[in-house]
Amino acid sequence: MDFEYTEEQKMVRRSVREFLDKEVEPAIKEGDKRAFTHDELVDWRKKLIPIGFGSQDFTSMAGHEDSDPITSAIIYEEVFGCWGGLAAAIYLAGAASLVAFGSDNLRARLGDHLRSGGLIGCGALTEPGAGSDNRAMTTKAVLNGDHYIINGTKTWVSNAPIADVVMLLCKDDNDQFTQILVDREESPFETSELHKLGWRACPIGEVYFDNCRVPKENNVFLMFSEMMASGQVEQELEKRGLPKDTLTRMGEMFARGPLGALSYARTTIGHFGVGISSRATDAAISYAKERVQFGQKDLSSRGGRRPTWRSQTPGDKRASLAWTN
Amino acid sequence: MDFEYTEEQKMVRRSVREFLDKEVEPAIKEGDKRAFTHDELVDWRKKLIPIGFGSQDFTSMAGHEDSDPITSAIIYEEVFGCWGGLAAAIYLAGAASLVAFGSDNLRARLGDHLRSGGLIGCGALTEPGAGSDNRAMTTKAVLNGDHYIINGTKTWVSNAPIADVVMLLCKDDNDQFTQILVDREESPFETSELHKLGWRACPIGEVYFDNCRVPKENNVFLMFSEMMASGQVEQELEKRGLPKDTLTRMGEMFARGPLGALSYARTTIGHFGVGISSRATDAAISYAKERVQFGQKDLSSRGGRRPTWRSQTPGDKRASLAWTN
Amino acid sequence: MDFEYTEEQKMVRRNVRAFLDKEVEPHIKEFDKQPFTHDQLVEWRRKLEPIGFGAMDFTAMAGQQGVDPITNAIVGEEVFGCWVGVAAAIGLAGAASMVAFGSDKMRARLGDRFKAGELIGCGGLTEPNAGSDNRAMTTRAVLNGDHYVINGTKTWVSNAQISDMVMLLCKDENDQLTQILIDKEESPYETGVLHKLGWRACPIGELYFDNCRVPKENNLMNIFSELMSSGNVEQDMVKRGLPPDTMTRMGHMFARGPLGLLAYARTGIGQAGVGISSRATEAAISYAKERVQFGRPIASRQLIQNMITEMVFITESCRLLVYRTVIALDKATPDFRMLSSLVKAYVAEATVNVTSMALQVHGANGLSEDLPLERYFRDARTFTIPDGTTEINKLVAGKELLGVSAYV
Amino acid sequence: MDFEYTEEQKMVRRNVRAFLDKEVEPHIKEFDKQPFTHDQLVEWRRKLEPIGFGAMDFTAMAGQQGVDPITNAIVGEEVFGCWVGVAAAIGLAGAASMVAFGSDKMRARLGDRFKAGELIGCGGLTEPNAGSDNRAMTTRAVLNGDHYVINGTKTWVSNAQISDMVMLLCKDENDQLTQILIDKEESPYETGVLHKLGWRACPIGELYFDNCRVPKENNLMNIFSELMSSGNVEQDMVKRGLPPDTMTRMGHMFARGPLGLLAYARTGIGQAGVGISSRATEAAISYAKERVQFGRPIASRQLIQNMITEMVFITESCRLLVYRTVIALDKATPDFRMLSSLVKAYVAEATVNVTSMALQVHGANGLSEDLPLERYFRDARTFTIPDGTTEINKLVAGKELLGVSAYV
Repeated sequence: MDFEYTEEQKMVRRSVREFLDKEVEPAIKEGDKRAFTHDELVDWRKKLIPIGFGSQDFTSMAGHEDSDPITSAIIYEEVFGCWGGLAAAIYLAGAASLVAFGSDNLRARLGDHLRSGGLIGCGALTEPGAGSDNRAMTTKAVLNGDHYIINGTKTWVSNAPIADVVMLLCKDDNDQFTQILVDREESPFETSELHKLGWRACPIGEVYFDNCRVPKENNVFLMFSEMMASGQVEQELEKRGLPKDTLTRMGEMFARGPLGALSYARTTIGHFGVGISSRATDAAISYAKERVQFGQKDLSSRGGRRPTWRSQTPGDKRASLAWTN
Repeated sequence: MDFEYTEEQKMVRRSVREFLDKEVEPAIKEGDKRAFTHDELVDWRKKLIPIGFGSQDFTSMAGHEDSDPITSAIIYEEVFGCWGGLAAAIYLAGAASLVAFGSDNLRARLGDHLRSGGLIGCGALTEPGAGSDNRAMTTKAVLNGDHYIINGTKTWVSNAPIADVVMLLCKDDNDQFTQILVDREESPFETSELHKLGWRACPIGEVYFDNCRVPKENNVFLMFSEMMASGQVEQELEKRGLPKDTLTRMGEMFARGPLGALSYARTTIGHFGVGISSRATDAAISYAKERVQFGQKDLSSRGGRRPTWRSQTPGDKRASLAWTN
Repeated sequence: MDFEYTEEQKMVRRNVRAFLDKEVEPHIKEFDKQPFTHDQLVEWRRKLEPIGFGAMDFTAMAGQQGVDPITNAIVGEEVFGCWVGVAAAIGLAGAASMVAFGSDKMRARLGDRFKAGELIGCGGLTEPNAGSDNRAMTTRAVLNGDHYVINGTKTWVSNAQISDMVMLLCKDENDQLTQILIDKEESPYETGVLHKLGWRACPIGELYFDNCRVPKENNLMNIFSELMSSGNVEQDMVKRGLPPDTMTRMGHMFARGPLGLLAYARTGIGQAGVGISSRATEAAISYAKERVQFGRPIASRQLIQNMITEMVFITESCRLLVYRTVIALDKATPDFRMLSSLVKAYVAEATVNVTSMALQVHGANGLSEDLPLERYFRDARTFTIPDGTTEINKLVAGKELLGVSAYV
Repeated sequence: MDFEYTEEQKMVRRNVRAFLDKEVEPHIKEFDKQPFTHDQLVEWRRKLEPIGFGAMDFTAMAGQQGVDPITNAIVGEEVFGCWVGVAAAIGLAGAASMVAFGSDKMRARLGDRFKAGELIGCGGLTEPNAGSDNRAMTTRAVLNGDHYVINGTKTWVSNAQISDMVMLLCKDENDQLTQILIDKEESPYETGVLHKLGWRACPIGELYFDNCRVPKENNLMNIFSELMSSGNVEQDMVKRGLPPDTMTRMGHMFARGPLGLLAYARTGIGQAGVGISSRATEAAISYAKERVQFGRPIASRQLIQNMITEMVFITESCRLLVYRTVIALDKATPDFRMLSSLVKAYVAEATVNVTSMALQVHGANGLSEDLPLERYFRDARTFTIPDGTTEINKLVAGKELLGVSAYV
């Protein structure tokens, strides 16, 4: 066992924190007042990709943007701790990365966007009557010739209002779970926005499928089984610009069925918690050291001086939990 | 960072647990009804030294019975989790190890006992009027020729009733803290036993010093400063059968003054907590899996059968937190 | 609404407290080491009768007759707060009062000892495999001629090993729950002793029925239905030396089946919890004011005030909810079942928390058997189990509140 | 002791609830986005007058005159439980009632608007560097001829930016705390707006006094001492349109110095907390019974019942302690200061806990602005700060309980 960060990990935290303090922090107060538009989110993502957050690699959903999971955890802690709304929106937009596994048609139309970081995805799971109980889902994709006809409503979908692509979990004709990629341009659907307590900058909303037609080849299960059955997995991956070990890594994520990826999302909430707690504790320590009540310091010398905690960025390094570890 | 036990650490836990289940567990129910006598505790210590707990090395107070601190932690978790009263008594008896630093006279009289594990020590800090506030101590050692005359009462001293040696923290003529080793045979003092909620097997009591005469050379501060000043530290240590790096390691423990050792004792309470929580959780999991209420299993088949949780040792491996880590 | 004690209630509390401080407190340390023997418990019961605790009235569990429920609650708080061991043993011995409903023969055999306060009763409910789930009981009484033949084991029975009689809950031939009175002399049974964390003075043990033969007429359910159908209940009550309105009062207690009595027992635990919390908080306040560290009483430290204000808040808010419950029970308002389980679950847990903080305020002295803090804590921790665990009581209250059961 | 509402109290609760459901509830979503303007608040105040909330009586904070304190508590629970934003803004605007004690000139200038309910008051206490520690205040009123010249900043003042007048607590030339009434028209001051987590409809802001000149006669402390020494207090009260016993009632409120009023405000927060907790718990119970997952209502799940029984326990035990405090305040019993701080500290925290659990029972819908759960939670979380943080109120209660201060 070993509880120390490597020098490199410490450096990553330092440089990520510095970047966030400079490039992100000043924008939060205004930016967190309403949900991002599509283009705003794309701009933010492009800004953060260089620090290792928000790459359009499908494995970003697994929080593995860096080969070392602790380094990934550090980056996630810092970005989520800095601005939850932004981090959640970018993280959940990563569903679009599945486009890389899509048909030639899909890749031709969306591939460039995906690679440039311009494609916003979302994952549609929850329904008004199906929360924890996903077996109660009623959204259905019925095969009709070479298209699915999809009907149903998904709710509490992050990025729904601005999404280009939906990774939809629904049922098929046989009441079995299936996963379908829906390209909004090709298969239009309506969305609406929900207003909520937190994550103000992250657009959350509902997705309405009303006889929405989606090419059969967009069935995610099919995509993968065909690729596996092709006998030419490596070539297929190369054609798509994906690393050779992609399916092995996918295997880990989906080893427990279509909801397997949730284990990653849930762990990401853990990073969020640690990141935001760390920032909040840093702030409390700074404030408590600065705030004078009932004497203890010479008050006369403080008249009119603006307390530092007002102007300081939350990431003030003088008292940082993260650094002391 | 790395959160895995090494194979060796896992093996240590397994073998310690097996030893405890076989040699210690069966004795607890009777043994925990009253406090150990001197000889009972010595016997137990000798029994546990082979598994790496209770050695008379002074560094046992630092929980460093093994060179790897995680291995030490494992052993401490297991022994404390098995029987808190026993573990506390042995652990705190380790104060006797300071005898190795004592005068020729002291070592001549107690050295053999110490090496054989037969010497029971105790650390006397708390006083009736001085708990958290150690500055309020009133026990005083006044130098009179080549002896200290000690007067005062210490309370909540673990092993007091059966101790051979006391490591006493008190004040000197100048109201400065000082530490003195008191050999009960040479410098007799009275003790009494306190009865309490837990740690039933660990004798706890009061120590009464009534003009107790202790040779000046038993002043622990003096012992060390003389050794340091002698210019022959290594020879001195060798003469006493102690490793060459002893003082360096001591330095770490006492780096923060005479109360520095408390950081070790406090961390040991952490091991205790983890060990006992782990055992308790294991028991709760076993019981919850076995106990049937409101049906769920065929009750008719259970009539008269003695539930396993009644006979099982708490360390039942079928559901052990420690193993799953 | 009115939150003041009457002058009389204040006087009762003062007198009871003074009595307990003088007559009981000095003996606790000696007697709380071992479970009472039969004769010790009889003696303690007699000792506490003057303050209105432990009267051999069957309604004792529902409070003394003719005394207002708040006054009863005050007495309960004080006695339990002083010494749970004696209060629990006496309270649960009250099962013996059922003898007054027994057959002429039973009353002839046991009536005098009962009236003299010498009869120790116990209630056999829990079984090794039937705790919260009483439908899983396997102890069975099978009618054979004019006797029941009883087989089975009851466990965690207060007073089991010193009992003269048992009020037994078991199943009959038809798998229906039934209640039977068992006179140990006439129908011998074996007992065993259990050792436990708290309630040290209160004997707790097991009852073993091995073809135990009990006269048919001791079936309590039959006794009551015969009484009700006799058409002259009030005269019958008087004949048995009971107040004429006894059955009406019983009606409240048993209104919800043979387990209806539990609402009283559960509320009683709420009273006990408040009593213990009060004592523990009082002790912590005194100690904090006296104990000086770093030159000032620890009462002047924020972390100590944090604990003590929380203890006062918990104790006083629980006290009021217990009183509301006591009155709801007395008036049999529709929410009495919900409230009594709510109080059992949450006040018992709150008491563990309060006694643990009180112990903590006392430092090492809190652990010492020379002070009562460690006893308060052990006794409080014990209360979260009997008469329905915290968990089952949450589910009883939850069912009342939500109209749907979550037991299974 | 008696824990039942009178028929009248039940009717008041029913009527108030019905009124709020019909007249207020449908508008909350629209109006809780932004702080009220002056005219909006005046309008809302008029709207709520029929149910006895927001009357421009100076004693409004201590409840309506002539109405029993429990009935007042019921109204407070209901209005705060419905919409904290409006309740807080109206309640705190009541500082304007101090105008009735003002000079002839002030009464002439403002009396009509006051009586028409158009005058919005605010209370300037907190400063950037003087929160719990009011001795650290630096806002100062220096007498210069027949005017005070005031300099300083007050912050976290409810209604600051829409106020017509201020009841200011500050220091005088001799560093003594004093209270001054400021008429904004006559003695202009600047204001700023603060944005915050909860109480969205209630304006909160800062007051900036930059050589603000206020007539000497507006010193409230002087006004009161003159009144008391005049020998004809009752006639004077009548002249001002106030009930003859006004000063006696004031006596209670101010019995412990200029901050005595805080005991009322703190108890009011207890009432608010119980009101919000009740609403949140009711919502959770309804939702749990309706929401079906895995084939059954979630009300049938143990983890849901665990939350809901805890919410009921907390709410009902807090409610009773708040009522006890309300009566203690009304009767000015010696423990009112302790109780009001105990209730402020612990009921406000309990309300955060209850509203958080109620939100959780609702799943994602609990986060939605379409349902009130997220508002209950934000508003509840806000309550642990004003009128003394949880921490300072623990220390106020602790000092009363232990006889020693742990402030410093």
